[in-house]
Amino acid sequence: MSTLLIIFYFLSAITLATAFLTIISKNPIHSAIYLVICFFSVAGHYLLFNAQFLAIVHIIVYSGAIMVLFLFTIMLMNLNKEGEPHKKIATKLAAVISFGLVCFVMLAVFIKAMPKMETYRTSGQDFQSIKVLGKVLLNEYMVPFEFASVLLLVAMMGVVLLSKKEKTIQ
Amino acid sequence: MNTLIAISGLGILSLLAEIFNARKAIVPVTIIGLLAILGFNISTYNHLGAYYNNMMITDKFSVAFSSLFIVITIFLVALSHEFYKDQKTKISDYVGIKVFLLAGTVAMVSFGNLSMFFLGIEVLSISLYILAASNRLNLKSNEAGMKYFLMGSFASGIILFGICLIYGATGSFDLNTILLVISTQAYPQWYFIGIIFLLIGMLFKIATVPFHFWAPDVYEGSPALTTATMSSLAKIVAMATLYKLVMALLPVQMYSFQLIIVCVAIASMVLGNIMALRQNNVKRMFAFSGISHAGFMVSTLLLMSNAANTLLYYASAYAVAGVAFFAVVMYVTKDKENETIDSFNGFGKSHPLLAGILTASLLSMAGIPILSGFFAKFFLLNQLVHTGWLVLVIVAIISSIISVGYYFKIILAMYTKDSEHTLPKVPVMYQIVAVVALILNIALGLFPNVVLNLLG
Amino acid sequence: MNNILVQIGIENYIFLCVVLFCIGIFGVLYRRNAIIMFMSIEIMLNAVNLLFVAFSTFHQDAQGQVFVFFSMAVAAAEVAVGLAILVSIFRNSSSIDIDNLKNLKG
Amino acid sequence: MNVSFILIFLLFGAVATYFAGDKLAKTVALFFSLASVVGSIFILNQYNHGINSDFIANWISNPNLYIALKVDGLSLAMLLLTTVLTSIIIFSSFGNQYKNSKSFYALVLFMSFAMVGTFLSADAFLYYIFWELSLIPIYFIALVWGNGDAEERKKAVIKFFIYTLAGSLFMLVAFIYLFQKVGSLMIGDLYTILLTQNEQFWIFLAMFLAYAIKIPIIPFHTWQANVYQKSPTVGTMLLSGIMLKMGLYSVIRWQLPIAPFAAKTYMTILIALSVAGVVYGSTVALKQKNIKKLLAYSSLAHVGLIAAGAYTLTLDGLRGAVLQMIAHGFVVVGLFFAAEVIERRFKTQEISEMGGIRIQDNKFTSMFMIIMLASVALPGTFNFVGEFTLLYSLYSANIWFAIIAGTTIILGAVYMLKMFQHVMLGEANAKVFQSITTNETIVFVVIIVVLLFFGLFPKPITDLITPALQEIVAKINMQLNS
Amino acid sequence: MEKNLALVLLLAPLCGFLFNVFLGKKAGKTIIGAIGTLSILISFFATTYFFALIQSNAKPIQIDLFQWISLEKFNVNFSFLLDQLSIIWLLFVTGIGTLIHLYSISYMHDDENMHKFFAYLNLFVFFMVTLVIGSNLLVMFIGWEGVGLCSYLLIGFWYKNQEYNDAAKKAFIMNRIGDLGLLIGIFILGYLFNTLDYATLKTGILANSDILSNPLLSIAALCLFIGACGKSAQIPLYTWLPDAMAGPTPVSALIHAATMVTAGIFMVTRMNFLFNLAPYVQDIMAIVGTITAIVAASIGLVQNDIKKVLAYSTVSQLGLMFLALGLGAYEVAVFHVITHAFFKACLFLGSGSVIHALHGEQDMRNMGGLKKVMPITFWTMMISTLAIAGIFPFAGFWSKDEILMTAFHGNMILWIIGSIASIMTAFYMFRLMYLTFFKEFRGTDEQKHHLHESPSLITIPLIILAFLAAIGGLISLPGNSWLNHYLAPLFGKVGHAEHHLDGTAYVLMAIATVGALVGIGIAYSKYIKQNQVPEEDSKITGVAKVLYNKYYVDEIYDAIIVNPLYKVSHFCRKYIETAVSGFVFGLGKVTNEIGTQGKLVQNGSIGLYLFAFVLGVCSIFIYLFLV
Repeated sequence: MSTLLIIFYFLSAITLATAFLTIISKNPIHSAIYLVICFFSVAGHYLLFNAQFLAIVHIIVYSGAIMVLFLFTIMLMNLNKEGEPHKKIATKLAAVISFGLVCFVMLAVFIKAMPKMETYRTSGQDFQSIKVLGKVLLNEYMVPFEFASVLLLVAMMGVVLLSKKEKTIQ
Repeated sequence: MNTLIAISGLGILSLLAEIFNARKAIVPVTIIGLLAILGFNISTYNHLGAYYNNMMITDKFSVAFSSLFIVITIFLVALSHEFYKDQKTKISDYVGIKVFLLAGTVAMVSFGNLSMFFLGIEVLSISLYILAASNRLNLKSNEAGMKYFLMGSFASGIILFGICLIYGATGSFDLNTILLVISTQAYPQWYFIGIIFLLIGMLFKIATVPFHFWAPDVYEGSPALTTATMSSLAKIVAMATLYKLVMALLPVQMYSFQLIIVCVAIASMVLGNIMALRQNNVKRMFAFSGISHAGFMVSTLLLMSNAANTLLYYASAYAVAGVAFFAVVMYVTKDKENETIDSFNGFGKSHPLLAGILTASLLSMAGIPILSGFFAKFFLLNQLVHTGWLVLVIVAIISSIISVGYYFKIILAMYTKDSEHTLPKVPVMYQIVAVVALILNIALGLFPNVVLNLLG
Repeated sequence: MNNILVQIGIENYIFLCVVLFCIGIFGVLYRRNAIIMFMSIEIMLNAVNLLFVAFSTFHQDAQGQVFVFFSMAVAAAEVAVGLAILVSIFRNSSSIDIDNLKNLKG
Repeated sequence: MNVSFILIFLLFGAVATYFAGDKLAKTVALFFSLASVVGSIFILNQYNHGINSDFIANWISNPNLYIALKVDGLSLAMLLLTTVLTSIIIFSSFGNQYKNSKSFYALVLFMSFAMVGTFLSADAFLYYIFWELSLIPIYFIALVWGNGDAEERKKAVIKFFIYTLAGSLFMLVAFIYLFQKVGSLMIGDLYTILLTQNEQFWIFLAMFLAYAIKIPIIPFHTWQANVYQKSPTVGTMLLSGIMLKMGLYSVIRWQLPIAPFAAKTYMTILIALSVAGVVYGSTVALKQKNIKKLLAYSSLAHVGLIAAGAYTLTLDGLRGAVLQMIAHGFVVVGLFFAAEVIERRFKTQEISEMGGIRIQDNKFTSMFMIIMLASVALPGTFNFVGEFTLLYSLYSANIWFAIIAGTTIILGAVYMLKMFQHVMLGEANAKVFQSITTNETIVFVVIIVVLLFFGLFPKPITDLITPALQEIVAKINMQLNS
Repeated sequence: MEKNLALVLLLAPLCGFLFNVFLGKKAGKTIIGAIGTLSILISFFATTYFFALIQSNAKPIQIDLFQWISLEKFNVNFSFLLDQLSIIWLLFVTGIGTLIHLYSISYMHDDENMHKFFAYLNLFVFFMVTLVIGSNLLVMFIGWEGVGLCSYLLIGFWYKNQEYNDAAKKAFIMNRIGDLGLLIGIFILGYLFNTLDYATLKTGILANSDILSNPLLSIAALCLFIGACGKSAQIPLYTWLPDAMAGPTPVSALIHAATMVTAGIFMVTRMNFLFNLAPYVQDIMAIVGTITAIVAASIGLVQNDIKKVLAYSTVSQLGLMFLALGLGAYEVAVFHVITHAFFKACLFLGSGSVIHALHGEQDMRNMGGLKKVMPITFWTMMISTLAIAGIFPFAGFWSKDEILMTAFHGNMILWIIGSIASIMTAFYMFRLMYLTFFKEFRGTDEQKHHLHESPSLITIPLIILAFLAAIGGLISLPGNSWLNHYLAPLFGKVGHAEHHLDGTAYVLMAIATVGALVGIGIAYSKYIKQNQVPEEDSKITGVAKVLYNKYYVDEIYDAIIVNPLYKVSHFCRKYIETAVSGFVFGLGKVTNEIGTQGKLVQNGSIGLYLFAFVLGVCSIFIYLFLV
């Protein structure tokens, strides 16, 4: 077993474990912390792929922006206690069963569909440096890139719309 | 392509209008702008081609559907002014979001690259989440927004997974490249898994059984205009996109795939119609009716010839009927806690014109001749018989029969009961929209050729 | 540059991502706390992102990584909107338990 | 002038009536209906002189559909029946005050428009559209202007609508299937196809559902009595006088020539069903307490006989069917109008609350009696001509059919005379029966004149319809022999 | 000329009808009566012209008007045939019709609806003429049903009384039962021979010898006979005729004695060529006729209503006529029809005169002793009674004797039963006479005070008819029958060998006369000698009760046909309709119910929705990739 493989398994274990913990933690704050760890481990995967730029962006966006947003909201709502009421056994059972089912089905499907990978293509060229990514993003993917701004604009407008208090009501 | 740019520009313009305190001008300017864009869009019918590294493809399909979306958006924007009368400060946001939503829809039908598709559907979805929850002091609206958001983003995840698998199998997001790869090389089975994920995600957006559960709740809770947007615009956009995806990515349909479509269509038709029978809330009923129509539209995927035309016709018929329906419903249920059928009591006597329009749109959706809904069903069934899925045809017929039961509940309420309260004066804009939609409806019925041959 | 997949194998990544994705699904089904459900959805998106990068390497192609950017943008936008909705629900009902949201049914 | 003018005219009339306002509505409606009668006579004249009055235009290119209106003896007869009866029906309603009468009369004219369209269409798709279209106005007429308990009425009318719609949708499927085979729905093209036994069976069945419900043939008749009773009389007249004939006409025009094998194979069952309807309708009518329901069941019996005749696939059967359709149209309108005249005065439909009318109004009694006698097919009335021909054709199919169906002349006499006795005769009723007005008299007189004239001299109608029917029979036989 | 005159003959009554319907009320009673009577008289004169014509050249006159009903194989025209049979029928229809109209002028004078009465009577004559002169079965059928209609109208003339209306309805419906038979018969004939014209039918039947083996022919004959049964009141369809006495008496005389009820005999005679080929049907006809004769006569023995007695007598006499028809002696039947028309019309009119005098009293128990007050009525009725009883030399003697003689040669049993019926006839007729005219008046003083002989408009027809009843036998004396020769062309071959006046004939005549005298004797001893008066209804017992209640036939019909029919109707209306309709509604209800249950699934919980979503995904994947 190569080192890489060991690192991969290690990272994967962390990823899955933290993801799982995120879900079953009763305290939302804990969940958020676990999730951050999970994101970091995913970033680790990215680094494994030698996609440094992406790893950094990932950490900035997810751990930096999204998670902060989450934590901010949790604190805003004062949700750091274990506020969730006791769920029905049936719900839990259903969730667990469907998780098992989905996992089984998906894995089975992919195992069945997995092609025999004898060799992996190695282009030898640089395909994921910032330079290349920038070129692709701003040449080929210029339109989606611009269109993503529309998306963000809409999201921004929406958040404002949802949060702004009407003048008439005051 | 330029349509997309123009629409985005128009959205920004409507935002700017708020800054310059030109609130009153927003709706008219937007409508005029949209009309101009519509004209422009139609003119691109003669300049078909791919733009920007094949990110956007302008073909007959995209032009025709974009035009339809623009027309519907014009109706929706026209209704906005009256609908948001109490929230004057937010009108620019609402109009702006609707225009951006239109941009998303245009991206969805004219994409040449899955990234555009994904962004388009996200623009659409996020706009709708916002619009659904936009009545922020109303818990029902919040709930609708929340439900839609949770399930919608779940579906987005699935769509994303699908795209990812397609990419994994073919190494590209570009439709042409993908087609090239799958027709020339061996590729992993992931591809089909990806297609199915995409299909499921889109079926969710269209609201077909068993991915339909969100629709009734969200339709009921959302503000009426949003419901109108979701039912008339979002549904047909998603359907058109799904059609385009399936046609582009799955040149040869397997029997098993068809069987799934058939099952979904049958389940949607039957369940939608049966569930609608017992509904007392008009919007909720319309949601179920929409589910059954989704069943009809989904079956266009099976057609061997003339499918796009049929879909376009069906979508147009459904949309114009929906718009007219909501124009009236919005007027009747304004200031009411619930949009129950009782609200329509005696409507036939007090407002013969609007009642007539509502009746006509209901009849259209029920598939009664001379109204476009009938022709839509006829063309669809006509093609369906050809495919050999006679079961589907029979089920479609039976579900049409069931549907009469609930459509006529409203008609009965309008014409046989006496009203308990008086309604305010009819806003002019509602009336205009309703009348124009009805005229379009009848015109589509009388001259089906116009729409039916657009896509060759 | 060597292809890392030669040593790890694409299938491992696929299984990892699938399981991660399923954990996300599980979270959505299992929890009734809206924030945790959002987080679960983020996990799902992350699983896909990871797979994108894996495929990107698999194909030695930058497009997959570019797509991850879009996916991140979408995730951010969604979370923003979702949280905004959540906040307004919280303001109205002082609860973020989605089991309380059962006014619309039938 | 081609026939499309009549359609346009009626449609325009409906619109004009609506905009004429409540006061003028009935006059305008009558004007347009009379004008359409004139138009029909003009077309008849053209037809007799061999001038082509057809109208054919492309409508939808893909699928390939036409707006095709064709005139032959059969459709012309039905056209005349519709326009004349519509005029009579509109005129007969002059004694009533309807709320919102502009809509009412507009709907009546619109219905006439749809029915005329059904009779004239030569493209199955167009035909289907008109067929469905005719449902809408009658639905509203029955629903809004009907009588009796509103909830009950709603139930009955909705049932009627869904029921008939259900049937006709299956017919649509049949047409779609045919279209896939032929590539056109023009009647000429449909007549030329050769279908396999199996196909014919299914197509016949699908069409049969539509027609059996419309006509109605038992056991698809349950909508009928309730709707007849609950509709305003104008609606009942339209339904029973003309709309039922749509079903019968369609059997002759569409069902039999397209699927003759199936018709031939299942002839016994079809005739048996229809004949069962004759006996059953008559039997149920015996004990009816509501005059309109009684007439409804009598109508069931009569149309059963017509359907039975049509399904014999013989020229006699078809000709008898058409003659009887026309005769029955007039008679049933007259009978329902008589019921309406009584209801206007007594405000009831219950037979037990009537009686003693003859003492008070002899004229009305006599006219009612003549129409009643026509309905029991007294020789010398138009109905006898039809009924005789029908029974004769049934006889040539099987003597037992003729005997069983013939019981209608006994049972018909039983329930009709019983009804007449309890409604008209006996000691003076406590309620006052005001003498009938001139308008009402005119309606009766017109109907009676038609019934008696054609009863003795049916030749004009026979000559009109025979060539068209011969063509249909020839087509059926050609298919059967090939 | 012939055509126009025939049209006059046909349309004159119709004109009378139209006049009386539309103008009668304003015109005044004298004019009503005058027009009504005159229109018939015109027909009568026209008939005499044709009679003279046919006497001179013996050629039937065929008049074609226009095409009526067209069928695939043949057309039915409006056409008329004036031949020996129709003319002789017309003669007594219009002749007696005129007399009865005359009579009615006085009889109905006090009725407010006199114009209607005359209108109906005229209409009746019109239809009767149509029936008689139609040259094919279908035109005859117009008249056939038309006279039924008039009968209905006239029985229910006093429409305020629902019992009368019931009687009218019964008459019409029973006739219709027969009519169905007739129609079926017509269908069969049309189907077999592609024509309904008498002449062509006859040639068709005679020309085609294969047809003899065709059972349809017998069935056709049977069907026609059923039709005749309805119209001519034979078992089992006779019960309407006694009830039909609810109508005014002139109606009973004209329609229910002289003319309409003989339509069946007319039709059978018309179609003799068919019946000749159907011996079984002839047998049935003879048997039915005989049974009817004896049953009706036996009922007549105990009836107390003067008109009921006459009605049963009519049924009985009609039975005898059918006996003759069944034996193939058509001309004998015709002979009896004619004589019967004379004396029965006279009897009815006489009874009408009595009823008139008693202001509507019809129960013989309340009569008596009218001989002195109403001598003309008495004597005319006496002559007719003698005629019907078969006393030499009155008309009835000759005709009845011919029938019995034919029966004797045909079948002894029939002859015996027929003779018994004749004896009964003699008995009940004299019972009628004794109870009505002899002894003391048994009615109220009020009635007694007003007793009077009827006015001359009533008595003149009585006298004429009595005269005819007396001498009517002359037209067909045994051995030298004018009637037989006159009708001979009709029957192709001479119907049956004429009876020579041999020993048997004289013996038979003697037996008949003695029988009649016995009957009269019994009546005399019972009602004159012993001075009996029939008992109160409630006291009647034993056989008499059965007879008095007409063998309970009406009740039996009610029990086995009418009531079950209504029960079935009720059952259909209540259960079958509900069930079928319930099935349709049930489908709707089930669908609705599914919808209601479905609402429970849509419970608002996102968890459930997502769960369904995931399950959907799983099932699709399992189906697509794992199966």
